[in-house]
Amino acid sequence: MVKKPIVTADEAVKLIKEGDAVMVGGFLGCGSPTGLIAALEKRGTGKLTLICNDCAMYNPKTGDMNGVAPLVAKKRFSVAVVSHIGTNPEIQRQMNEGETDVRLVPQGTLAERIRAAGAGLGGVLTPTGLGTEVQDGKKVVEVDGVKFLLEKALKGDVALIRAKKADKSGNCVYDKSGRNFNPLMAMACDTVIVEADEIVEIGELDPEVVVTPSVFVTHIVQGRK
Amino acid sequence: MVKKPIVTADEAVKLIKEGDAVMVGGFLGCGSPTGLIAALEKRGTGKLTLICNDCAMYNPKTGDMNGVAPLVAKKRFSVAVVSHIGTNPEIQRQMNEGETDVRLVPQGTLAERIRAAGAGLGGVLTPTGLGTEVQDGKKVVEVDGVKFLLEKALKGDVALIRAKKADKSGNCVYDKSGRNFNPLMAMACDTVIVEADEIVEIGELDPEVVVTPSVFVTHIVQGRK
Amino acid sequence: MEYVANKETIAKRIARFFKNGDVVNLGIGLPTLVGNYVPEGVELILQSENGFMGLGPAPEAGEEDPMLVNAGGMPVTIKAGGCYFDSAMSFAIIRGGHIAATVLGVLEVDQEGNLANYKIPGKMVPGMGGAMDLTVGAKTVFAATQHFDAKGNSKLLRRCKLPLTAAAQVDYVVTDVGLFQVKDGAFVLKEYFKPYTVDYILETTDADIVVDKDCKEVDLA
Amino acid sequence: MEYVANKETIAKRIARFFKNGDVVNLGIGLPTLVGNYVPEGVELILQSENGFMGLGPAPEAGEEDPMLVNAGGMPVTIKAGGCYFDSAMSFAIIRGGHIAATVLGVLEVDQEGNLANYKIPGKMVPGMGGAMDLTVGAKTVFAATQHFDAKGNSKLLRRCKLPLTAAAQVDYVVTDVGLFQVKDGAFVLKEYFKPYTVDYILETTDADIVVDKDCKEVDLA
Repeated sequence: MVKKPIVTADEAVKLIKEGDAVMVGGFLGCGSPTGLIAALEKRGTGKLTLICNDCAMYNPKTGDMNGVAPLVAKKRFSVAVVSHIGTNPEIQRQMNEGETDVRLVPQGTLAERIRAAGAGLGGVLTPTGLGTEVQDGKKVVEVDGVKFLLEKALKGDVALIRAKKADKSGNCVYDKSGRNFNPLMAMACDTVIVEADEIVEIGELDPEVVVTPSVFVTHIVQGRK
Repeated sequence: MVKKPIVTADEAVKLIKEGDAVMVGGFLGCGSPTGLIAALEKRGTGKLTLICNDCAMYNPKTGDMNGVAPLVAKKRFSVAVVSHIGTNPEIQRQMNEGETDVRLVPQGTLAERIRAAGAGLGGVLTPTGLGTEVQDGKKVVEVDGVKFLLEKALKGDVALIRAKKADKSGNCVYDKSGRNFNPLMAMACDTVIVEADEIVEIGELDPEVVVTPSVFVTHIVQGRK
Repeated sequence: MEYVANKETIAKRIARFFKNGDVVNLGIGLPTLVGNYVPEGVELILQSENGFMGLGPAPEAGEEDPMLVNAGGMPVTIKAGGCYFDSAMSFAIIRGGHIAATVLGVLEVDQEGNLANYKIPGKMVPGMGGAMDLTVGAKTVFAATQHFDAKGNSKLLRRCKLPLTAAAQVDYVVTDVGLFQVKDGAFVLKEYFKPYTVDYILETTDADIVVDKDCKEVDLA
Repeated sequence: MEYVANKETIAKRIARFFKNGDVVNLGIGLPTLVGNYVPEGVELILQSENGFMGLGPAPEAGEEDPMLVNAGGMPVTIKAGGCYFDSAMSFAIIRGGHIAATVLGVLEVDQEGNLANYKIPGKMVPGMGGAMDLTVGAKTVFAATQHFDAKGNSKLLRRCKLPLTAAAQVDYVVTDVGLFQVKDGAFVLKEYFKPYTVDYILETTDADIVVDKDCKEVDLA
């Protein structure tokens, strides 16, 4: 099995260009690739579109933050496509003051839209959001008399993925509830950078338990200890 | 975790009524629940709709057959929704002589249509089959100027699943290329009967490696040794 | 009669709906309390939309695992027989009708079964998270809410004014004064909780309420 | 000049297209042969649409595992670094453009890039299996075919008559006489294989052929 390049986090984030759509795994910070996020923050790339479940946690009193919150704080995103922002008052402020274009997407729809892009499908026909603001401007498609919203496939340029283990060909397994959007995002971007807690030799992962097949992964980074 | 009923194959197939749509896992017989198939053959339930990747293997010279082929031979299916029938001359004969209504579906479309039903989606927007006979009578939906076929979600009444191991709550893992359609079909039917090579106690399966979560499974059958 | 807000009443009543083995998703906040009042002999299987089944109680202090959290980001545990999955599978389970029930918090709920709980425009916009999928997908949708807001206004309305989380999806509204089934454009009062009365509920709730013929008093103290 | 059908020529030429690490799906039959001729230093990663990556060679006699077969149902092996998945993931990989190339057999192929390989109405209907998804999804689609059928008719046509597997998806047609790129409604002859000549190909093929300006003879013996 052919190996994928193992690079540093600093090298990896050079693959992200200003204006790129960046998918970041994690759910309220759990399962986010913190080393890549720190490297991206340091590099300073801006005008990004964030595609993520949420904007992670930020406590303005203590300054504590996790997940993508440091990038939100530095206003690196001009657009955020997320399902939830309730735990990050800073993105709410940016939204209310018109600094960041926040596009709220129902969580299951977000997951399927990303998967659809990875699977070569044009979109998703979902009942979710019918009769709500989510429907605004979208096509309604009837199938056997039942209405569904057409939600378009959502592709990204670069995915930042956090795995528990990656083998050197790029096969990945995840850690508990840290799995969440990571395997879906790994399918839906041209460049897929996996930050693995542990990098193992090819053949060390049981082929029955691999969650993300190596074919999706382009680069591997050793996670922070 | 609550246990699911463990029943015999003969008891299990009583859940299948004449005229039901039955999904059967397996790919050319590999990963098909042979005990359930034998019990269903014995019971004699007819006018079924088969939803399966293929009609399995049948060699008219030797009489050798596998997978769903015994049910095909006894003409238990009035409709077969499958992607491939090239390895079963009997179903080809039935089709050519108008005895069985064979509906060919591209394999990836079949997989997604089943998954869509299980996931509560109305259908699939796929480029597969555009400009071919598969398109006939179907809606074409344009998304950002690109055309996709609308393929409807495909639900079944009963799924016959073959697992390597099932725990008593119904969590399943599969065996190598025997996985194929099994996990998808387990999502898409009201009654889901798992024939497991091995039934283990709750807690014995690593929660990271479960492929089919217990929520989908309604009955468990001990597979043939 | 004086109204005293009581979350426990709400949680206790909802908990009585469930039978052994039901797979349920409980929203963050008040709905989570429901798990505390499940009757003897009934095991609920909790689905956590961030990616697992078999949600267990919070761990002992010092035993927290940052990789095992609920949909509110709080440390939890997983029971034997639980399993992990990705967000697409999580919402396939939810949207696909494989969840017996969901219990969700309320900003507004109306007699058509509309629910608003994710957005107060210009003021507070946490986002819908998984709530829109849960309302559409769960077999039974419970709206769990105090009967009155902090200003004393009825949370049960004729028509929601806030942006909807879901249209016509709520099956039951359970408050701290009574149990209402949403049916044919009205709240059908099925139970009133001691010490409240039918008259009290009819007087204080600005919505169409039909008193069920079998409506009865229930003591949840 | 006498035509002698030669599957090895086809397989050899296609094999030279690939670079190290390419993920490829090879159809059953002739396309499978391609794996035998991959150049030194090039490792192909074979995807098997029935649900795994890292398809390895057939096992030794007696070592067959009935649970590990290829898409033709024949016993195979899996290489270190391979992995199993379900059919939805398998076709997400295929349809989603994650496969560098597919090699498929041919009943008919035409100068518009149309391919027919799954059905001769009333006669032979094996079904499309995964072929429709493969043609639509793979980055490069190779149609692998003997140049003539058993009756001596050219398999390369102006317009397919049989039901199509895919419309306008074929990138290259590789036969045992030459290599053709499908472009702008014609077969562009890129290479002719010893001992055949350009004239021979132009005379015997009933389709529009454009001889590439860099067209050259290649010896694949």
